[in-house]
Amino acid sequence: MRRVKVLTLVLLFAFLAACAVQTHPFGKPDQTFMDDYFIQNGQAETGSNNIVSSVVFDYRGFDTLGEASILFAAAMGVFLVLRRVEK
Amino acid sequence: MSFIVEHGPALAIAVPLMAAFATPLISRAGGRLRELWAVLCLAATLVIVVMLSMDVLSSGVRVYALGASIPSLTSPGGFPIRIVLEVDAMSAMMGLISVSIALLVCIYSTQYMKKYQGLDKFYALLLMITSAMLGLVFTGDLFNMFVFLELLSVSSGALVAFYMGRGEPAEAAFKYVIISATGALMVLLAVCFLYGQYNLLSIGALAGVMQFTFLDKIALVLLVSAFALKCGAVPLHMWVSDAYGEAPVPVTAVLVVVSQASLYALFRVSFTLYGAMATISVIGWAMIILGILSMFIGVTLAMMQRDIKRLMAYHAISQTGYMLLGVGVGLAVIGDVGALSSYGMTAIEGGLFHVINHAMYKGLLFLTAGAIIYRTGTRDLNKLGGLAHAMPVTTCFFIIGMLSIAGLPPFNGFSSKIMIYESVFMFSPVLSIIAILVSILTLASFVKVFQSAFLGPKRREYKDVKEVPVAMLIAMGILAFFIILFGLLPDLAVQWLIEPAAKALLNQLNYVGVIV
Amino acid sequence: MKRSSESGMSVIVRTVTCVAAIPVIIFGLYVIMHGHLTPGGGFAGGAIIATMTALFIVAEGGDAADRLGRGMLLTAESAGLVLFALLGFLGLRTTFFYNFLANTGSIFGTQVPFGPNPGYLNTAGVIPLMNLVVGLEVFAALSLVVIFMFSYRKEEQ
Amino acid sequence: MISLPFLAVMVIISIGLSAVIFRRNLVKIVMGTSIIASAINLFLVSLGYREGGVAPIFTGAPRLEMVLPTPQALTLTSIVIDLAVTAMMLSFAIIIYRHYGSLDSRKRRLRE
Repeated sequence: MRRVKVLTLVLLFAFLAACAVQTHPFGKPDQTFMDDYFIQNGQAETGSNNIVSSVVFDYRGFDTLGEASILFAAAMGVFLVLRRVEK
Repeated sequence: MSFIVEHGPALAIAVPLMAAFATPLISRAGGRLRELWAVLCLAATLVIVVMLSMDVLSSGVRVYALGASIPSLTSPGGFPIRIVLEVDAMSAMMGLISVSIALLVCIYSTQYMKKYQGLDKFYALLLMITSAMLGLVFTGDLFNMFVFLELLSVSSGALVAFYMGRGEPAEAAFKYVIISATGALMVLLAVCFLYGQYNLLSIGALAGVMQFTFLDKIALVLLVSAFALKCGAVPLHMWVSDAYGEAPVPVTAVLVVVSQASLYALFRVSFTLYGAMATISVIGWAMIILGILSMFIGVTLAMMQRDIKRLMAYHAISQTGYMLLGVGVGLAVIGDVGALSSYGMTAIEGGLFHVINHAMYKGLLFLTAGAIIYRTGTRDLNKLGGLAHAMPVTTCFFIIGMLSIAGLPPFNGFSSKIMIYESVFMFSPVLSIIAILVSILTLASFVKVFQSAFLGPKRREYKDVKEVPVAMLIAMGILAFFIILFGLLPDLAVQWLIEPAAKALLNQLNYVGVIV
Repeated sequence: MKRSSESGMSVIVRTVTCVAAIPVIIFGLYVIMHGHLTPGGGFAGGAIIATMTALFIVAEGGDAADRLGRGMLLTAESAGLVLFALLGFLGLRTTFFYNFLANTGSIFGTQVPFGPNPGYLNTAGVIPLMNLVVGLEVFAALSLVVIFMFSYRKEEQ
Repeated sequence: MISLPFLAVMVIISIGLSAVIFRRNLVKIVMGTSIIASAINLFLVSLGYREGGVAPIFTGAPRLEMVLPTPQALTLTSIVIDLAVTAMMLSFAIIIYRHYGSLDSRKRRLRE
């Protein structure tokens, strides 16, 4: 059993490591045109100094709406699951 | 009018989301108002989606760049920088079926869930599931797809555990959420790989520049297995029976559509994102194998069940196999133009038609099971019997659903299954024979349910049982009406809805072209 | 040591918690309001303020979880999200989630030229407003989750 | 060329996966998914690193060479999502513990 576990893990790691080797060298992304657009035009288009903020709330604001609603859904879910038991 | 159509993709997602956020506030004013609010908001969403679909079916793909200065400005610098929603005929079809089922389920729940506490959260989460399904099918952005996938699993996982007075629902929900979360993380890893290479997140733009390197293939494997996990195909089906069996009945009916939505994501990824890959037919073969396994193992496991909802859950797995088989055959011959036009196209159409039909008859069957549970309070088939005298209308609906799932004419299950049988027979007769065999087994299994629940002498403990309230009957009746309509006039659906959807799925260049 | 689990920790801890509350909340508000200028934003700031809830419950004991206004927090959460979605809807004259305040010269509408600058608060259009409502929502949601997990523990006994 | 940060991320993902697959304790399974999620966040951020880049914030920025902002935004989103999912799963674990008196997925049936 233990041998199976170790073997599975080694295989998984080999698979993932192959992916890591194929990825571009650290610190030198292949293509950066989309992010360069944000850095060049973010300040002028949204007026925000923090480009991450302008991506989160303006360029990809819809993701943030989805993310906030996931938090809402989780709060509702915890509320629902841990509500008092009606006896 | 044109305003709604123009902003349709965003409104369809945002209206139910907004309604969900407001539900806890509205329910301060009373239970009736809250239910009215949920039904009205879903109806408004349905209207928006219908108008949007009519526009999409008549005038082609509609794109919507969120936050841009005009909605159609998707790529100002030659590449998309904002999240782009992209609705083609395929998305419109899935959107229509998701919202319709959600609306009917909401009407049904106004009666069914009446006696429970915590309903404001129930309706908020139901609205949120609707919105997440629409987001998943309308989005044209991979990361956005991940966000909506997670929203879907969190909100439906919470609803699976609605009956927290017992341990099993929490167990089922834990299993469901852990599996969905792992699947979603696989999607996120795939998004990382694609983003790291191409610095893009939009599906259309990525499909246009994809080089099919080693990492892209890894990403494809991750995406396909994640969505197969989420739609409950067989080697990865362990969550389905628990989650479907333990959730409240209305939630189960919605979960069926949730699985279809992830099936949509699977098709979208393999047809659109990787459609230009030379070896994509391998994925088609994988779908065929998954489909055959799901069909056969699902129905075999279903034969052994005594719990009516678990039995139907295993049948849901088995029916998912038909869709995978149909679309998989189409994908396996996608490079071969002759084969595609002679039977591949019909196979895809059959698979997609089965998606709609499955959502309808499986929804109807689960709702009738809910009607039985509502009146008798048990899910055990051995304890049921003789209900046909007390609940004649429900019995009729059950018969309609049963004959439809078994693929008998003149119901809608027949019209899609015949398309699958015919086209798959030209591809490989063995597969077609297995599919027909599974249908027969399905019929046998449901006849057993029918016999033990509805026929036989009237039992003493159920002498007070009577027909369910009107709201539940309305929801079931509308589904039954459409099942018969699509069974009698299949051309209507195929011509107006299915054929454009199949063409949209195959026409990858069009999807890419409107983005860049 | 029954006292520590049921009715909170010693007077020293409780007093320090009350004193610490003010700077923590002010820091959270700072992070929220400067989200468009410095690292941080609604999510980080909301989480910082919500730690105050957890700290309060730990210091005051499990009973305190019941005293915190759940209804109010639920309302705050819903209201925050409704306002967030509303800010998206307000952009509908052009598109959903359009930044309709940026570069207009009105509130939060000062134009910013490209390049490093010391940071001006009155910029970035709807982004500060969104940070604010998201901060409210995150604070309320995280507080609710913490409160529910605490009060459920208490019911077991 | 092997990039050490990416390899480290893959090691962390393997650790998380091993917890999810082999552990029986529900809380440890939840921890496993959290570890995977954190590792993927790390992967995203390190994908967007540019040599010599500073944080993409113009307030008092020392120079104009900046790291990529999109991965950071995506990471922000995915952290909150992971938080929500973890809260959800822990509350299920609480309910399961209450009903079965154990968090072990093998022993849970014994108490009935």
